[in-house]
Amino acid sequence: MDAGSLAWVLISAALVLFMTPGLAFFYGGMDQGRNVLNMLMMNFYCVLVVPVVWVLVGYSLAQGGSGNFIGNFDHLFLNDIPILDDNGGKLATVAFLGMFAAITPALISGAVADRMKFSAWALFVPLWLLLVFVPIFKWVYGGWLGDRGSLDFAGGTAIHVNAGIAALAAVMVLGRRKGWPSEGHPPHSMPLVMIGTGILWFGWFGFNAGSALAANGQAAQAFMNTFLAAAAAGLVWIVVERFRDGHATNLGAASGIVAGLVAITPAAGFVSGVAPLVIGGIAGLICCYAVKLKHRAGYDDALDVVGVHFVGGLVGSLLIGFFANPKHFDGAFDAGIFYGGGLGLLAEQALANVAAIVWSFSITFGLMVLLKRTIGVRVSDQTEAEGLDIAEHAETAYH
Amino acid sequence: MDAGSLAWVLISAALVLFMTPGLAFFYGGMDQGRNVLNMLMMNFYCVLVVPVVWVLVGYSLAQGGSGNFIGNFDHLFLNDIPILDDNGGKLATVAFLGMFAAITPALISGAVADRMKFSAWALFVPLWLLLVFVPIFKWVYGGWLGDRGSLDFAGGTAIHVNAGIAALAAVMVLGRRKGWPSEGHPPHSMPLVMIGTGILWFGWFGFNAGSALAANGQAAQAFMNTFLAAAAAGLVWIVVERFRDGHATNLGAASGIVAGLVAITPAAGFVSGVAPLVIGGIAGLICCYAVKLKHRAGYDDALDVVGVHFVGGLVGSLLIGFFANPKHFDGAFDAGIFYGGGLGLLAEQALANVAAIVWSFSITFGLMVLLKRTIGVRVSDQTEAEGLDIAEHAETAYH
Amino acid sequence: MDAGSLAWVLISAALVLFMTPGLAFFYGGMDQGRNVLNMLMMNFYCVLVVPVVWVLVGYSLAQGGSGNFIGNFDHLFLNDIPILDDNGGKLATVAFLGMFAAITPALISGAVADRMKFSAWALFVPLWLLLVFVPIFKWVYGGWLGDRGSLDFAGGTAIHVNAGIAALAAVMVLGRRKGWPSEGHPPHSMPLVMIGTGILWFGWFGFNAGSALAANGQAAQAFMNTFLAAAAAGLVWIVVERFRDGHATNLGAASGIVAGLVAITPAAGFVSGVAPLVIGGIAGLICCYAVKLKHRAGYDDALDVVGVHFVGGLVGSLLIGFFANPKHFDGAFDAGIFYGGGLGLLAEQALANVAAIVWSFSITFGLMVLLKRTIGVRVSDQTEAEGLDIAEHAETAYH
Amino acid sequence: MKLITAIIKPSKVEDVKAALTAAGVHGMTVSEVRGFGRQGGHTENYRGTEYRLEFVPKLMVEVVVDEEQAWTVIDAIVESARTGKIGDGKVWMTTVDELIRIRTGERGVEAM
Amino acid sequence: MKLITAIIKPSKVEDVKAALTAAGVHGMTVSEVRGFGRQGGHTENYRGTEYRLEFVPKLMVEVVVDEEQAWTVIDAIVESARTGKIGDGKVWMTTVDELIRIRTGERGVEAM
Amino acid sequence: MKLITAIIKPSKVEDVKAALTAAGVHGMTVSEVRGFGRQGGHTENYRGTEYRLEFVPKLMVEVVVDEEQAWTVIDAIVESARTGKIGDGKVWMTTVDELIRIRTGERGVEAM
Ligand SMILES: Nc1ncnc2c1ncn2[C@@H]1O[C@H](COP(=O)(O)OP(=O)(O)O)[C@@H](O)[C@H]1O
Ligand SMILES: Nc1ncnc2c1ncn2[C@@H]1O[C@H](COP(=O)(O)OP(=O)(O)O)[C@@H](O)[C@H]1O
Ligand SMILES: Nc1ncnc2c1ncn2[C@@H]1O[C@H](COP(=O)(O)OP(=O)(O)O)[C@@H](O)[C@H]1O
Repeated sequence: MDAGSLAWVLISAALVLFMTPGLAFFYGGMDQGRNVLNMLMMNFYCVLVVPVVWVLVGYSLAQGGSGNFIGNFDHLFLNDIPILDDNGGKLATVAFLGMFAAITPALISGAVADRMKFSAWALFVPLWLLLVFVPIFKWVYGGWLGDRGSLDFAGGTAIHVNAGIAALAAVMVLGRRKGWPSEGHPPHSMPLVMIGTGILWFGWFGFNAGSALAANGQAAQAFMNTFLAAAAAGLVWIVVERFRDGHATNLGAASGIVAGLVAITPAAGFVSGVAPLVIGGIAGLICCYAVKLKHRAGYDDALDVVGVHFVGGLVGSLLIGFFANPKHFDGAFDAGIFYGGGLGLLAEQALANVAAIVWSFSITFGLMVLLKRTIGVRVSDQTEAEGLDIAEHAETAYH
Repeated sequence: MDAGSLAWVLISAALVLFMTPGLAFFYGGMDQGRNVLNMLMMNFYCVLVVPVVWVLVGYSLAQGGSGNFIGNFDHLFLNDIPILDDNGGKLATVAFLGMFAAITPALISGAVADRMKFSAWALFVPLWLLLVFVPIFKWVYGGWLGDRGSLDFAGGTAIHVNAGIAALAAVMVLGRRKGWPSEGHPPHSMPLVMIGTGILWFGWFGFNAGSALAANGQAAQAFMNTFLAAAAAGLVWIVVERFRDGHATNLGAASGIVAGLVAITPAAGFVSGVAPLVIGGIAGLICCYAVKLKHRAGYDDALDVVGVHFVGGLVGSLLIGFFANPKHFDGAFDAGIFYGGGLGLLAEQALANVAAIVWSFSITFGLMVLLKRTIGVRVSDQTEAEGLDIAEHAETAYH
Repeated sequence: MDAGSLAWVLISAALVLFMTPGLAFFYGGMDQGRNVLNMLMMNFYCVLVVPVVWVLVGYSLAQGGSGNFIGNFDHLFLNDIPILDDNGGKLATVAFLGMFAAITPALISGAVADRMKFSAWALFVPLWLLLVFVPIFKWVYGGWLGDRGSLDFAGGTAIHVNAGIAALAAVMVLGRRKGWPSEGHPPHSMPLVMIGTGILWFGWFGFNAGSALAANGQAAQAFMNTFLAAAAAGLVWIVVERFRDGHATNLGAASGIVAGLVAITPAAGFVSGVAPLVIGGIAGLICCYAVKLKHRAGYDDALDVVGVHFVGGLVGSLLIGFFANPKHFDGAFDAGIFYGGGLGLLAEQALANVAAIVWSFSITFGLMVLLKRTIGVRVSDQTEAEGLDIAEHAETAYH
Repeated sequence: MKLITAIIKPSKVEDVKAALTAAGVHGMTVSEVRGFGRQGGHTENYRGTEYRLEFVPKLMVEVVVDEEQAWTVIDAIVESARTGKIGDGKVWMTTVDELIRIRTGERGVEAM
Repeated sequence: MKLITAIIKPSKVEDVKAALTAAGVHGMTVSEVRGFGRQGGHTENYRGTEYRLEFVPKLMVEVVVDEEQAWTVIDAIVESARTGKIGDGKVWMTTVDELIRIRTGERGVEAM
Repeated sequence: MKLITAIIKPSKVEDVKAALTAAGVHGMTVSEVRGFGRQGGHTENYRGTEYRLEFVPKLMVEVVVDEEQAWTVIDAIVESARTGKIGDGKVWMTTVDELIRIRTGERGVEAM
């Protein structure tokens, strides 16, 4: 890896690490003041446990060897990852991917907010990482799904659809918060939400453009797409709000930005021109309605992980089937419908997402049931009423 | 563009994107708790609407072709911006400049705080971008002002003087806040102000040093200058405070840092040695008095956009006429007075700023009058008294 | 310096600048609401005064010439630092090191919280920089300690052990807070602490991996180590808490992360494989007990600078004596005990730290005594009881 | 007229408000307070230092009512705020000499 | 002595303070409260979910005054706090048995 | 029964609590208030603009006690809250008609 590309991958990895705190603030601000520290802790915990699991065994299982479904044990404990060869490129890539591994389970925390036992979460994260994240990651990047030709630039299927559907499975086992949906609680600190949003967008440039694993034209296009899709989605979301509800809101802008970022993630290195604006705009529009589904369907996805990450990721992943354009990238991937590629790519995108959804939903569901039957997954009613911060962490957010 | 330079431009662009949230927190913390979300929204709105306008038409008008006053329509919808050619350098530059386009109108929000209708702001931003930012940008970077030899490394004239004088025009049409200046409100959250300040300084390294559009010696010097001028200005500001008012304050440090960053912006790639300390120090001193002008002159520039950005930008831009030193940079630009260049460069700097001031002030004034006569620019007295957050955005910052 | 390496050093320098605000929020959140602005100001003051002192004289004394104990005056006012030569590499390095110089005294602020006169701090910082930081820096990087073969990749001895022991000396002169240890105050804003933690970790990638001063394999390994050690230390800390105190806390996670980052700092470019996990884990374990020492020993180190930075830095520095592995880096440094190097390196590490501790402790102690006898170092009892924000800075954090 | 002051658990405020509305009360004033009593507080642990927080978050509800209504209102509060656990709070009653509505200047029961 | 308690709109606090000072009151205590009444609150909208916030931010002003002063003070509050819109608030008066200044131990009117 | 209301300096709350506990009081309610009085507030300076903040942070302590205890309690507060400097605060006493413990419905002194 040339020095310029290594610099780009390293700073991108740092940016992705920064996203997990960003996510913590985005979620934590939306939460109530008596549960915010539990939310922050669920997120920070991911960047503590995942790196350890990742270098011990996760990376090896997720990327080792040439299996179709799962990796091997060649790289346990970072074995055989050279330091100086390739100018450190291999090692930087392992770190970069480790940041992705850390944020993926963190995404789920928004759904289970306000009621999940921290001890259950502490077990859930590493188990989920190995049982769900790692195999799907292998299928998409170096396994059967990727080999068939489906595309996922920076983790639409492998990360957002995956975590989003897992969130649904988790809350189905966990059950609703007391009083939901009749009582509700507005965000306790919108400035904290916006701090999180700013960090997320900033970090997402590393997430998407860093996924080119080089400082080149594809990285620049992925960067531009990350810029445009977030803007378009945020803009559409607040316009809908303005005309539907009467006011453009900060939370709407923040939600739209995140929805646009999620949607462009799988497509970032495959589309160009006005495609990011269209993809972002569509994601903003659909997600802004999708977050209301939970009220109709009756699942208590507290902070809309399903409505934003699952739906946004799916929208973006399927739209690749329309907008992918290999000519612009000198790329060895299939073209989408709008560039003369026929339905093939769209079908592959659909298949990849279905496979990820089925695996993620069922394993997550099973894992949650197992935890429920053994150590229990829910805090007591009293803890839920009085707040998780004191009961679970012996801390209070503001004194 | 070589890979190292591309990496530098990409991360610089991400840093500049991060500055707009930073600015939102810097301003929002200074605002009252019942108006902070309106302030955040005015800023975040800029990063939603500007990118879309920028790639659809703004960039093309600002940089397309070789006209003296305005660009052309060659690059509508990013047309003809190659992805792979020049290793993505062109595309990265368009994104980088788009970040500048987004933060420039955001700067104005600090002046119109606490009383401007959000609907009016929503129209103001894209119109101002096309009518004011785009032509001045063209004059300075590739038009008549730049061609005559005036210098503006990262946007002193094109961004800070421009936005600063536009802020003055805007508040002259908008009028004063009720009770101003007799009643006043201290910042509702100084920690939020300091979070914003930290992000702004961090991001400004991308703003200034990224403007070299390469990873080279000029970038390194611009980086060093960004470091030193901010420090010197902040130091001077708090020393003045200490001796004038009795206490060195956080807001003083923050204001000085920003004033120094503004002042070094136009000069960052043209000066070296102790020049950044002198430029920063002078800017800190002058701005620290300039923020009091509004009380004497009677214009209600709520958060001192004129005193910091207009004055600071002008000071820095004129000081180029003294400190520019082409020898140190092997540069094809004129030398300043202290390096044997005579008065020529200073005169060009003055002319460029006068041109920008006249255009920006008059067009902004006209635009605001137009908005006032049509949809109205001010919220109702009741909304102003009770806070814009609830009335304009149906949100409350803290629950 | 090639463009890729320059890009890496520049962004690393920006990251390290960002760490000082991060540290301010980390400390400020832990403080009480009536002293938080004093804490922020102590930190921001460091990034105002240090850069100026650094380029005027500090850098030259710290790095100029080939003396064993102190530099020379060759580079006063950045004299003889070329801009274009070496593609700006030299200049970027001076800026990068200036960021380290700024954060080092800032670390001490956490110990003297809640009672030190700001005027005394204002004098302490530049004096301490020149009398303590600069000579120790020279000994370690280009002086007798470095020449003897002791290793300090990014400043374990030169920065953390140094600032940590200086903090102890400072509070011994300053005395305890009224009521300490019987009364105590929980953190006024844990979300602010976590914002600081996120920024610190993010910035520390620049601190450690940037210290390779190139985009190469060593930088990649230092990056990976920064990732792993922080995670391991945070994990160990919360596991200890969970079983010792009953709850895993946010402050525990944050403290562990910082302890791990401190410990890996000296070792980051010399160790690999599972070493960072072990070093981080040990540091987390030891520091999590070391923060309790102050209660037994009776020194009032308000926010645990000694327990985290001194102890963590020392642990990391000594562990180099076990884990250093020159083969992996093609490096010209000694091997640690586990890689067949014998006791030599460990002895050098011990010597280097003893030297730094003796110098830093005694000069800091003397400096504080001098300040105490002249302008006084403590605020009045009334100011201490009512909070430093209003009395020292005429500001209130939240309105 | 009487002023009824109730110290309740924060999670009970919606129930109390509903009960008061049902009891015919159309206005009340609520503030955040910290209570000290039998309930005893909790311990927080920061870096291994324990802080005993003896004050518990409570809400204070204040309602001015007509003398006749007073006991109905007290009963409504007591019933709706009760969880049966220590720390449920107290209600007390004091005598109000006069009540005025600022908007209209109306006095006494009219002003409610 | 009487304790005058007023619930007012937050934006009126400066006016009320000025009126009280003019009426010869030299001390008062203010706290942030949330009011429920006719004024009715407002609706907030987060991601399309509406929250009805029935409590409105208010300030509570408490002043202990001499019996003779009481009505002057009440009138001063009522006039200065009035906007004529719903939600202007209430004032009530209760009887104070004794007032002590902590610093000196002075009692009654002396302590004001 | 009597309600004792004390406005004290925030830094004195631990002392007051200790004194009250020593005086046999087992419960109290504390809230954050802002006081206006002789003490006069302070000036803050933001970018050279001075803001005169006339309100000073204070804590309000409310305790309902038995009539016999009242003066012991008042004395305990006055002594423990005194620093001798302006702004130490006030204590006042009003009459409570009835006190009820929500958990049990106990009344009067029983309910304390
Ligand atoms: N004597 C008192 N005066 C004023 N407030 C009191 C008094 N005793 C208790 N309180 C308030 O009532 C709350 C509940 O009291 P506590 O003794 O904890 O439980 P319970 O109400 O079940 O007896 C306390 O937190 C405090 O706010
Ligand atoms: N019965 C009451 N007891 C205590 N406070 C009341 C009562 N009724 C109203 N309030 C307070 O007075 C405020 C204003 O009352 P509201 O009914 O909204 O308007 P208005 O004062 O114009 O009648 C409320 O927000 C509440 O704080
Ligand atoms: N008449 C009053 N009614 C209610 N509260 C008062 C009154 N006078 C003073 N206070 C409260 O007592 C506090 C202390 O009063 P102040 O006049 O500053 O000093 P001192 O208590 O030493 O006389 C004030 O900040 C205010 O909260």
